[in-house]
Amino acid sequence: MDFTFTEEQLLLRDSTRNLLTTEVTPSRLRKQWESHGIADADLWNKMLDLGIISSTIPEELGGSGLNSVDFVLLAEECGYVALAEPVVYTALVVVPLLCELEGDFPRELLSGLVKGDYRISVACPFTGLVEDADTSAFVLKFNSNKDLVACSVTGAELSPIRSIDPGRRVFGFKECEPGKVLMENERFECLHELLINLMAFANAAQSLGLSQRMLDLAVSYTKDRYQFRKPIGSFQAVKHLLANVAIKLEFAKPSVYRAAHSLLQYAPKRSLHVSHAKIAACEAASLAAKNSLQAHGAMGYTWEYDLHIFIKRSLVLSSTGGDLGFHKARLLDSLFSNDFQLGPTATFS
Amino acid sequence: MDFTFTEEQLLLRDSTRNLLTTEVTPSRLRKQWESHGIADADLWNKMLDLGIISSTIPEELGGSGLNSVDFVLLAEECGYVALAEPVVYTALVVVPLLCELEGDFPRELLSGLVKGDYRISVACPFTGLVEDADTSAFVLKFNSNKDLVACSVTGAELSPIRSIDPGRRVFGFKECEPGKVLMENERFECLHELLINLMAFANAAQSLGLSQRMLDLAVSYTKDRYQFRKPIGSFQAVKHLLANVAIKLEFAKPSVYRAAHSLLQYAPKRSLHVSHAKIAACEAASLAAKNSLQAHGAMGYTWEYDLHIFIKRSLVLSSTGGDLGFHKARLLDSLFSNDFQLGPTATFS
Amino acid sequence: MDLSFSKAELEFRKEIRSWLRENVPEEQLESFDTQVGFQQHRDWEKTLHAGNWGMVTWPKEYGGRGCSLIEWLIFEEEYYRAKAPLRVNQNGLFLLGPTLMEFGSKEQKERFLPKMALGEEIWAQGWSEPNAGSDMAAIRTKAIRKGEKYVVTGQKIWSTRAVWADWIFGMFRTDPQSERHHGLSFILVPLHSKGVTIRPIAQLNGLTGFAEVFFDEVEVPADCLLGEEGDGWKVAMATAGFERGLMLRSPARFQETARRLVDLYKKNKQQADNDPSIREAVLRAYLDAESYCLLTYQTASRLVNGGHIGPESSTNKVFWSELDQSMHSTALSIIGARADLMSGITGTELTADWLEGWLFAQSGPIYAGTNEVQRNIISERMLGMPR
Amino acid sequence: MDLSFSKAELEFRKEIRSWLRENVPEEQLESFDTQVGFQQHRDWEKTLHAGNWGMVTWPKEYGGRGCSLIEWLIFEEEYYRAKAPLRVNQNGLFLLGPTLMEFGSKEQKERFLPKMALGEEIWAQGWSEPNAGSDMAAIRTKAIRKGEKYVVTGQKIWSTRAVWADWIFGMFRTDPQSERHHGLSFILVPLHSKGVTIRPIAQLNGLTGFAEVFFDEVEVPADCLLGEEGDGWKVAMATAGFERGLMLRSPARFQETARRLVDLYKKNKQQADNDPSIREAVLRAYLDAESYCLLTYQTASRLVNGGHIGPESSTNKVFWSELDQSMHSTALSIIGARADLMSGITGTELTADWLEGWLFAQSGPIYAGTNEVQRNIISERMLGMPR
Repeated sequence: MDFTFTEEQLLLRDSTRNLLTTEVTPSRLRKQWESHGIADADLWNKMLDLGIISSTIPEELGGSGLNSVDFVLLAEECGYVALAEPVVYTALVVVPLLCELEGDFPRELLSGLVKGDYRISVACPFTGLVEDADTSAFVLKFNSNKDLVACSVTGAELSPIRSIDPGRRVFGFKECEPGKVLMENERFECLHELLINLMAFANAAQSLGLSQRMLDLAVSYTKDRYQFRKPIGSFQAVKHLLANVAIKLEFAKPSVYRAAHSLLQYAPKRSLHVSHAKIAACEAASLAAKNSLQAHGAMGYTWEYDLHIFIKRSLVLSSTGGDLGFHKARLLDSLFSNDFQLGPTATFS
Repeated sequence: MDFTFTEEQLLLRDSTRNLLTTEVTPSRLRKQWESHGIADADLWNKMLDLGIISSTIPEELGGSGLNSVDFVLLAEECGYVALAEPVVYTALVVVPLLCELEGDFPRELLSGLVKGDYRISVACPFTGLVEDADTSAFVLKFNSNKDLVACSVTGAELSPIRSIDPGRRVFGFKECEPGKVLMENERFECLHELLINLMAFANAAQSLGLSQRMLDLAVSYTKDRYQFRKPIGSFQAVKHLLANVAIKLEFAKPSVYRAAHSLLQYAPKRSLHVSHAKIAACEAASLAAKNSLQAHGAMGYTWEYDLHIFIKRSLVLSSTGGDLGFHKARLLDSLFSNDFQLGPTATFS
Repeated sequence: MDLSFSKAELEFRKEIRSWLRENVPEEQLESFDTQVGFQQHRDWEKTLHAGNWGMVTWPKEYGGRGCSLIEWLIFEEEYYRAKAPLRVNQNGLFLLGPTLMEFGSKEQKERFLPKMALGEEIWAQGWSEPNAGSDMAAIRTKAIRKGEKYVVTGQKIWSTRAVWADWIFGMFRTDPQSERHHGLSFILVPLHSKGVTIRPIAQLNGLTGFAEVFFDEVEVPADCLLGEEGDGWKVAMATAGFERGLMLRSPARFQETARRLVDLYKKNKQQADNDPSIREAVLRAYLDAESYCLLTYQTASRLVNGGHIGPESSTNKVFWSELDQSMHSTALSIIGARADLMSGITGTELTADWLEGWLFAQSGPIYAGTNEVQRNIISERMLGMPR
Repeated sequence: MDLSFSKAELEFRKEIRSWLRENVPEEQLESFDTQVGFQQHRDWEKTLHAGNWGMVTWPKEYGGRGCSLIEWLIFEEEYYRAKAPLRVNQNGLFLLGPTLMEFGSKEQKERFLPKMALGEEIWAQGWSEPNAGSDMAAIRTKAIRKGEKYVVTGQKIWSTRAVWADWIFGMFRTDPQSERHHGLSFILVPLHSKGVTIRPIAQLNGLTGFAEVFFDEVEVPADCLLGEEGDGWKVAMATAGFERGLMLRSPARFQETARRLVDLYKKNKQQADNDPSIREAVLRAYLDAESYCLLTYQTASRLVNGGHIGPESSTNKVFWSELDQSMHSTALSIIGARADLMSGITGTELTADWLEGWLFAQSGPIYAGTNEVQRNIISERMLGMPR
């Protein structure tokens, strides 16, 4: 039993943090917003050159072979900067899904990703919407026959959907031809569950970083903002608003790390662990959003101050990858089933 | 539309408050506890002499003819002092129930009450338990045939039940003979609903007073208790604990007063209004208990300090008269039915 | 206690209901935080005034109907029921209006109130300054008396409606030596004066609902002083009381939201019941909106019977703002997977109004005195706890 | 990261499980806040010690097994799973023990630790004084050095276990001129000394779980000073950290409560589902107890790898105490109409344990530093907010 990250994993986290906080600044995000829906290709290419995009692709295909435990800390950092480019979904959803499949075409797709030939997106199993469809060559989705297929974006009908988060680039997607079957429907249940788990996990990890960012902004603002001749951060009411966020976040983290481990190990309870992680991390982010905004007062409510970038992103991460109702229902089904083990010795069994 | 009490009603409230706070002190309650289950007959007789017991009995039968709106403020005051004698149940449950019935026997029972010949209790429609059965001559209950009957206590089997509140004197009750039928079962639905409404309303009204008492204790304690060289009541965290109680209590009150009015008027939505009142008032008391205790710190956790008298009573009032689940379910049934009117113009319609 | 409406009250309800049925525009107006929408809303105020519904509780001589507070609540219920437009002049009608009634001279009332009721002059508020938000006594913007004028220099911020309004009211430091609550005066300033610069501030929804207002030696006629010079704090506290209090946040607004929430839940029941917190939250929304209505009627009755509004206006502020937040959060939970979407997906309901409402609800616990400040007021003034 | 147990860890689990199966008394002991129960629990400590399970993480020379923190967590899981008795000597084992290990001299360790592990000397804590509860620096009880003794005069309060314990530890003012955090020393006092008067204090459940302890010129040998004279604050802070931290509040305790709660819900599902808040609350109890377990294993792993415990012990304190309150409130909601009953009604389950637990849970946010103080610590030391 060892619930810590390795020195190496932490070092990689630190270097990624340095890179991201330098490159992915709020002003860069705002520029992308103003581009009216055009993706930040420079940023993507930079991440590609640095090997972050391909980091979870197996080494034999040219990637770095990071697993979900290695990558979870990087996903957290991507959340911290509210990275809009689909780096986390590529590394934590598209790649592991393709790695699950046999045959040449999936390997081909992975190689193309490594080389930067194209990007690949997935269709949300709940809404059918596709993130960043316009910059992708292929969209992975389940067709009406429940086969997993790779549809070409060329010729497909893309209808842009507007999110409250201007950084979210999402589309209705209607393919013009059937798409190439990656896996027949006999593995549908399993792959469908996997896809949801991967999306939910990716969102949970990013939500941790987002929460930390909103907390950091509020702590820093309330140190410098004076009212009644004192920094407002010295008032107990403000302190306790933020202490509550810190508590919620502290206790959300290990549930996300456990989910990373369970996904890696194909643990029997992995879906439950992912649902736990999604709920805990998204609720932490939601409290961070609410309380940080309250601690900021009117300043937090302005467009020019950066807090809302993170608030809006947290709403996106909560609603996608299975909403809280989906994940609660999944947990409740197990929790109240007759053979479910719980209590003092059941956590790691 | 006039949502205020009359001058007269307020004066009666004030004089009752003076009486109760003088007579029903915590040390008197503690003495009763130490009597190991013997009721405080002196107190009952005093209330009888003052006409409080018979206050809701019609004037033609020798009472004062107060209605539920007149009496609600008095019930609040009884809650404020955690009066253990069954004054409120007599005035707000037994009497209105008997007044609802035709025939000579109910009138006879009411006359006996006025004269102080005996006391009458009711069996709880949820648990079958009877408050203060040992001091009563009759117990009103629904028999297995759903008739409302008055059972003589003489010869009945009473099994004392222990509550966390040592002031609650409650018994399992098994009559030795069938009891006199007061009303045949064709009016069961209606009387059963009435009985529950009366009990719930009585508890709601007392819970308001209890909440105020717990709040008052905490305010007063935190003014005088110094920590870090300041009265602890000057710390925002403590202030806000109690401000939250004040808010909850302020908003619970009018729901209880409306319930009083709706019961008096046989308003079509009276059961819903009672449920609303029960939930709001008991939740206010529950928050008052929790936050007052927290504001007191260890002192509040001692037996010798009086706060726990009120905390325990609030638990009794919440669990009896229909628990929160019962009242929520009743509201939900209506709220989600197709013809339920709600929105800006529906409150008083 | 009589919780039924009198014949006259029922008549009044009938009258406003039928007027609204005929006059409320069928299409929703643009947001009044846009230039076009602002003008549309100003026109709507004129329409209201034409029907003599501009401000029903005001005395007849100032463009009102002399209605009681109970009638005001009825008016508001019908107004929300009819989905009539928001009041672009709420700063004037609900805040400055009552303050003028209490502190204004006869000339001031005649000068300002009718044009306010008519929608001809729309008011911005100037409560905050960069370093005086929750702490209003830290105000620094000066208004120095020079003959028959005040010369105003400084800066206000978070001024709602200031982008397109005609006038602004607020506290200014008329005694430059003074500190904190002293030496402040309540002054009305025309926004079209020379020396006024307005910098719109975009809110979370991207619209410029408030502004920063800079005053560079702006000359204001001395008769724009409301109350006595140096009495600004007293006047402002009365205004702030109105803001938190009865008039501005009609229960009808929250009851309408609760009704829509119940509706949303019923339409999406199957999906919503996945999350076991939702059913409870919907019930609570209904009960709390109802409680808010009940307490408001109780307070209105008390005032009609000669009572005064006290620190309980702070309990109102906390209650409605948290209720509003929680109802909108619940709605987003029901909407679930589409909660962040502003445009609809084919075959699903458009839910952008809940999302917009959610954003707006986040401002509730902040404006008009943060809820932290309100809780201080409740504990100190209502409960008598030490400062 | 490896979240499976090693072979050695699994062996250890098997060993303690089988020992407990054979040794845990079948009948529940009386509360250790009664005289009879206290003795029963003291005997149980001796039984544990006889099996060499007195304090598994302590070094072998002091009566322990030298187990790792992970093994400690396994021990606790099995202990709660087996419904073994509460530890009457927790003040000694979990608070003073680690402090002695860190600050005690060799002689002190040898003198005190083995008797503690053996249950021969049961410890009370003496943290609070009438005017020094949350504000420990306000301590006034004096311990004046006179030759080879300290003379102790003053009063402690809320001393858990003090009614029947053998020793008490706490901070005393050794420099009578000093103020606040300075001039305090950490001293161990035998409760059977001349001049000690113990006034038991009854708690909400009527039992005397704590006491007021009066010291009237009590003479204490100078070698009962722990750490240096004047270093009391430093020593106490370390102890308080243990208290809030890892050792004292095993996740197993809350996971066992969560398990019982799920069970209670399943047995009473139909009635419980009347209240739509319950299902959500039960799910949350499970998730939060699980999260508490995960964070504890994470912290234990970090400590095993050489890390230190920091202000996150305050996050633990707030989390477990609020979780405990909320689980017990949920249980009472499920029990509903019988929630206040201590004795059973024929044909229904006896639920007094939930009620007792609910009362006890109310003390969680108060003792070991109120949750208000913990939130101050979190915001100041973990987040770096200004004092």
